[in-house]
Amino acid sequence: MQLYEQLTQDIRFEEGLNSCMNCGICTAICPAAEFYDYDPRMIAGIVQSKDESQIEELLKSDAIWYCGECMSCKTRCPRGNCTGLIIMALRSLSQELGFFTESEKGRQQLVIKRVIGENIVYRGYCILPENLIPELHPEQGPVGEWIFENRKEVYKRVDANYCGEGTGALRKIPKESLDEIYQIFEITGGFERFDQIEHFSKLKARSMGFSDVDEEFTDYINHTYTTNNGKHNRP
Amino acid sequence: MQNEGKQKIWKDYQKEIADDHYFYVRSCIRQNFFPGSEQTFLKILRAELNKDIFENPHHTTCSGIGYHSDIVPFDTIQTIVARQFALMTEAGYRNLAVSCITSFGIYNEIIETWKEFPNELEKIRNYLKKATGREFKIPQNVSHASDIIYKFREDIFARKKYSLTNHETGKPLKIVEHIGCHYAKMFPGKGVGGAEFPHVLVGMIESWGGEVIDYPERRHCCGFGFRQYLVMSNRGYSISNSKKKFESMEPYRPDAIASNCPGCPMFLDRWQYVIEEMEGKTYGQNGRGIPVLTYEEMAGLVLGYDPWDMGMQMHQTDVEPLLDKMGIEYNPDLKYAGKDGKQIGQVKMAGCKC
Amino acid sequence: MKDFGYTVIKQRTIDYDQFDGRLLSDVLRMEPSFKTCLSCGGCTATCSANDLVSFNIRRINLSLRRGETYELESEIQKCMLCGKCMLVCPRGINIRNVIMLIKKSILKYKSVQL
Amino acid sequence: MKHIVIIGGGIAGMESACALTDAGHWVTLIEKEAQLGGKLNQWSFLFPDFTPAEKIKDTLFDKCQERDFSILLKTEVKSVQTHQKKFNIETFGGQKLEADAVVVSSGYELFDARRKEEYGYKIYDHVITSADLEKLLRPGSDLSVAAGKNPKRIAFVHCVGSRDEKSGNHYCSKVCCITGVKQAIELKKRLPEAEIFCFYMDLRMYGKHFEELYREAQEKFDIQFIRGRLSEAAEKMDKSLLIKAEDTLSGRPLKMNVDLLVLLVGMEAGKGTATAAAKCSIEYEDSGFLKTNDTFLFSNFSSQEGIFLAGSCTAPMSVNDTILHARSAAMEVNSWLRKQ
Amino acid sequence: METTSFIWPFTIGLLFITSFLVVIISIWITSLSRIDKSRIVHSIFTRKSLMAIGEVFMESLLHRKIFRKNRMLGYMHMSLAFGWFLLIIVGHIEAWNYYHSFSVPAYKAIFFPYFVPASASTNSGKVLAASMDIILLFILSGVLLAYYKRLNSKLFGMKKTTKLKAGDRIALSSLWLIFPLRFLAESVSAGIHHNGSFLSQPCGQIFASLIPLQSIEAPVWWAYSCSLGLFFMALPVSRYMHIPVEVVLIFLRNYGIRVKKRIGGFSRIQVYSCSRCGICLDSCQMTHAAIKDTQSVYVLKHIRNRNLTDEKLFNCLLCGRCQPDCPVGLELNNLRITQRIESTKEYNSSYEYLKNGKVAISPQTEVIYFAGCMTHLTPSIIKSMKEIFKVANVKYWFMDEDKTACCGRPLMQVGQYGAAGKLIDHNLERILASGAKKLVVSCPICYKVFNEDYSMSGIRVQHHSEYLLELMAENRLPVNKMPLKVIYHDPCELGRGSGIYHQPRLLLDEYVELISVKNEKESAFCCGGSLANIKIHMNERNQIRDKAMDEYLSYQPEMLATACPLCKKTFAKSNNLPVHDIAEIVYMAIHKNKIMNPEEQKFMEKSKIGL
Repeated sequence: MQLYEQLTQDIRFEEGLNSCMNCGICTAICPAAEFYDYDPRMIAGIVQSKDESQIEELLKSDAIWYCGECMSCKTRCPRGNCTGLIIMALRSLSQELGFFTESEKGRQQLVIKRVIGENIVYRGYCILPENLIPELHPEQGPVGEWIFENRKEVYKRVDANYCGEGTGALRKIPKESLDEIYQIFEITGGFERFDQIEHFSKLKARSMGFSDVDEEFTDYINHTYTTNNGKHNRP
Repeated sequence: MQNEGKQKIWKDYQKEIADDHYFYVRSCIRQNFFPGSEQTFLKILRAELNKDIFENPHHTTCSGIGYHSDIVPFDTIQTIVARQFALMTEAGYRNLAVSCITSFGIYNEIIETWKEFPNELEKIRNYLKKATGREFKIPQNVSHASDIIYKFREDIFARKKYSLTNHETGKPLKIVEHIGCHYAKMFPGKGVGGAEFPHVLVGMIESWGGEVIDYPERRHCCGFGFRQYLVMSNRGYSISNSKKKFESMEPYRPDAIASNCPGCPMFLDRWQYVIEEMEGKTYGQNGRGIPVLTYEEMAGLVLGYDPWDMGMQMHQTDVEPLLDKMGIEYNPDLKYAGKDGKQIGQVKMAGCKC
Repeated sequence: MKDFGYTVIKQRTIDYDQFDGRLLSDVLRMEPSFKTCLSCGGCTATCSANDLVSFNIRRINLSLRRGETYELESEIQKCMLCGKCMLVCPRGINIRNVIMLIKKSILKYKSVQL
Repeated sequence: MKHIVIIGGGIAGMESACALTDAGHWVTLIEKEAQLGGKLNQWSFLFPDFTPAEKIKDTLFDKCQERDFSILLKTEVKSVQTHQKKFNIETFGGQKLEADAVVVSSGYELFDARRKEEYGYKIYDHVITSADLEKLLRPGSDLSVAAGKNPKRIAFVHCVGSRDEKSGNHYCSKVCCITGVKQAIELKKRLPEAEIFCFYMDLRMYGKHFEELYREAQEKFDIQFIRGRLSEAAEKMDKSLLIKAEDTLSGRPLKMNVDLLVLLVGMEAGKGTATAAAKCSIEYEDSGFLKTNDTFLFSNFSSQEGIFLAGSCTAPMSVNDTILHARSAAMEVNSWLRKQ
Repeated sequence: METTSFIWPFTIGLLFITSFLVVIISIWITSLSRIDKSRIVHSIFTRKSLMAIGEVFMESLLHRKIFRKNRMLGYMHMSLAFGWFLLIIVGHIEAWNYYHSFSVPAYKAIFFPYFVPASASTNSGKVLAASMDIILLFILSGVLLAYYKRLNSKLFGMKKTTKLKAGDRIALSSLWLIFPLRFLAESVSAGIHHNGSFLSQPCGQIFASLIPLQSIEAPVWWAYSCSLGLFFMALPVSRYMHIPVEVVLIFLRNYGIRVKKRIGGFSRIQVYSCSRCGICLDSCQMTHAAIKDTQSVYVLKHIRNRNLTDEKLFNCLLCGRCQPDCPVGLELNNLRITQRIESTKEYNSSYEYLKNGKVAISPQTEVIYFAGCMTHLTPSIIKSMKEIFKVANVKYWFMDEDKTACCGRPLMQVGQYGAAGKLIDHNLERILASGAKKLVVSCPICYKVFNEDYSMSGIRVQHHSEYLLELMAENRLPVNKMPLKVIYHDPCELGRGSGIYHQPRLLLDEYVELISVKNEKESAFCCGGSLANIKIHMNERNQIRDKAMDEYLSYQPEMLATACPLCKKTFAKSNNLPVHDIAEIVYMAIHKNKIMNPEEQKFMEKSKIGL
């Protein structure tokens, strides 16, 4: 199947692109366009052109990973398009086809899957207090460090039910609920996506010469977590 | 600035907000950073407004952060959301009160998708049935927690202990509002006041005696950007967007920033610290940062709740300048104390305390 | 200073308020026909240099009007002055003169930091 | 002698009334306002040659004066009934008229710029519409903005309320492009020091001398055209406006401060035309403009026999096109009546 | 020896100008290149010097070239230059004859009638005095003409004259006064001393009857001396510098010295040799577009005054029409290019991108066809050439079919020789790699640069008009004469630029009925499209083209033929005559033989979009 055709299978693509008249209203307020070499108008232009080679190039590029999915573009488009939704369709396809590992930003999907993805399935939350390790989150500052180190007491102080049974913030999600989430992932293709990310990342890590691919994978993950080639915004 | 245009907009975008019997869904981000705010919300609704708000321990994340960083497929998140709806249906509730803006956006997006593509709804019903055996009804009313506070803002003010004014001069405090992008940018009709001039926080601030500052980059995203913050090497994006906002609001000398989003107040709070570390620049008065509040904290302060009970010690940027202006009595010694009044650990001030 | 692993990024946005119009006004004064550019791109389509290297002569007008002097200086070196653009321009703009004028003016202003 | 009732006393109504009188018919012209002329009364100078609107209006007015037909001012139509090939028209004032044919020339309304919330019309002090600017362009008027200073930088926004799904108007209003160019030139003449920018998507210079005027705006008046739809405007402390667009030809976002922002508002069918359509039971299109029998040969025919259409109630039109359309309406009425 | 103080203005002036000239000419000559200096050394005692003397006599004195252009103008110049020369020579002979010595100071010869009132007493003295009067009469007739020319230049066939500046005005006024004052002084002396001859004596008598001559004798000689002195003093700042410098120029030119790519002594000599006669203004087509201040004479003047602006320097088509007309034979185009090189020397691009190998590798071939950038804008020429190659069964490599660097000539025309060199190197490498023997070019602009600036020995460069003629001579092209009246427009770079006038005409003669026009070959018009002018506006180009077109139209041709894509494009836009390249005409003939019915033929012949 042609790439364009595959994109049209995605409901979000259908919603996101009616017909673009290249007015640039999306780029004008796009936070990513301001700090990255990124132009949502051109993304719409490329997919609209149905040019297969350009779409493939796009799927392999950093460009589709710059968007912050704030959806500001949706508000203003005079044709009711939403580049954010187009981006989501492109990202899904890029992961399905393994193209995401071709770009620096795309390779970061593995680390996100490992942290956020596994949190969702095994803990029922996207983010956990344990994730906010000061070395990985220096911006959380001294207060963040204090919270992290004393999390049990601090959360207790503000009436959160950290790791507790029953209701409340940060409660432990009951096992039966986690099982249901697991089933949902199983049935709806959530794990398929996870496996694709793992599979293609492994191939890439190998071709990039990382050695611990079959065991911990930490070098590649650290690499993708911290690497920035500095070429993402034009002077 | 004139009011005529805003009045028309606020009139055009009035959404329906259920007035009682809510099924509450929490936020993964907020419970990490502002667990006290969620507790404050429940307290206000139950203790001050006598509302019925139900909590179910079985609800999970909506998986929105995963979805918006594209590791969770659309079918998966729809089914997870359908499960939340099933829990609500099973508990006998029809009104959803959402703590998180990302979730709020996702609930709206999914409900709208189902309206547009009924086949999709059927597919999800099947998925959910197959995975969990559950069935669900689409909520009658989806309101963000800030919508509910907005709806009852006058009732809250009737029970006020403080107002958003400088207790010395009596002048209104200057507050800038920051609305989460997913609140109304996707569906302007789902937000109070629409996408361009949302009234949800403006209404609260003005009702509670404050003055709202409309600054040029008011509508700009805080810069969370999901994958942009989650991965360290992308965080330049996040901080740069927040910085852009600070630069733009600075000339107005705001007394506080109020937000209705889970991530934004944390970012607007923490990035002030980072910018001071990186560039030595502070945006508030007297070389301190601009205090950042959640709307629940703001409401709690007005109602006279103890700031440390609400978790305001978990802010990196000091809130004391605001508390002092409002004339709020608080015990500085208990800031980092536990329930028992004993100090918890040690906050390393690291030379910077915005 | 603490290393956070990232830095604040410079805005890519064209900030028109920072625009230094001296180079532009120099060129327009000497070659007023350049004011009438329609950005149709006919010049780029026919450009001989563009066959060999990515060179968008239409963008010269924009770079000049947006103060992208650095980009302009390196881009303009690519032109071979063959004159095809001039013949296809629907507004009869004397593009070759524009190129030479920009080359000269950039040098003139470089000493005083554009 | 046949009697024709014309609903709407703008330029289309005036022109067709004169033409039908000349053809030997008795005409009654109904206008809801206290004076004839319609939207032309709001305009100062007309594109593309800066003819004073007054001049056109006076000429049309004199033409009406010279002819013998009845004009009902401050009158609104209450109902139109068809009865045995005749039309019975009742006004809110209680007048009853019987007509052999009806011409609807109910005109258009300007887009309410408050609906483009992101531009802040009626919120930010220095955001005005092209209609507001037109009043300011009358000789001797004060153009100053904040602190009594003349604006140094002015931006025009094209397509406000046109070609915009968000405003509900998919169509192009046709005249705003040239209006923008015309007004930009007039402003530049008044404020030679000012920098003027037009933010456009396409410049649709469809008429005679329009393209030439556009070129003149570039060449003589140094007006700059930036291709990109304005995304938002925000007021700064000094009341100047921070505006954002993408410079689509450069492929980069662009921001600038302006002292005055002019919104080139488009045309909508408006309430008057909607009521006329309802009262006459004639069809209208999705855009709200009245449906014509076809695009080419029967553009003055409504969906109901005996009811004719003239001017901008059928589509956005320039003054020039409106007058021509009104004349052709008169001709169609005349030949239709002869056939009866 | 009797002496009078009035000799001093003249003597000081003479000493000043002599030493000035010695100094400045030495500076110029020293600054010549080593090769040029050796040229002088090796030529000075050869026939070349004699040739130079001959040329000085013919041109500097007799003004042959001006004569050819306009007799009246030629006479005026000759009477002044040659007359004055004779006056000096005969004056000296008179003095030598009287004093029987060759070491007479100059003033004695110049003011002879004053110092030797009775010279006419001898027979030889009488003859000489009579000669002097004849010469004076001859000069005075020229002066009168010069006066009149100022009032009405049309009489001299000139539409325009140059504008004067202060130095010129002083020199001109003094020059105009010299001969009438000489006549006056001589007549006064003759009236007193009864010397002189048939002109001065009777005039002196008449003067004497009007005023007491004794009192005015010294003053008139003073005035004469002053006018001479003033003229000499003003010479370096006036255009009359050309009188002495031109002589140097003629010698150096005969020694084979030419203007180089760099400003140097010889280009200064050329600049100073300009007499600002303004003849070049007449041939300049820029005046057709009302551009009246950028012509060669002005540019040379600005170079001398060091106030040349780019606006003037680059506002020239470099068509070369002015060059054949220049009475001094200055290298006007080269002088301008030298200045352009100087003006743009800091802006030469390096074209690094040519090295990145995006260009295809050259195939092995005998014949290369290079259409040129401009030809790509007239695809019908390319189509015709392809068809011709096919018909003539030529295997060739179409070098710039896809992606090629420009030939470099347009850069050279604006002075960017350094940059052009990069393009030349690049193209040269590709050409040489193909092993070709022949390079056929469709664009005269490319043709000129390939011919002159590409060092490719063994490869013959031909413009397609030459090449097609050659094919025809070999009977490889079908011939079919069409009954069409055609004017051939000589492209500047092909005609004046490369001397190709006959080949295209010979070729066209076989296909159409060629009619000749007044301005053709050396004096052919420029189409106005020239790439050498980077300042001119499109509407001005059109005006130039229209003027040329008007002249062509007056011959009522049915088609305009040319051999340059740029000329074709320029003329075609005027929209009132079919314009075709030679190649297209050959193509038409081929097609006519092949497929066309008479109606189609008619259509093709009459239609300007025949292809």
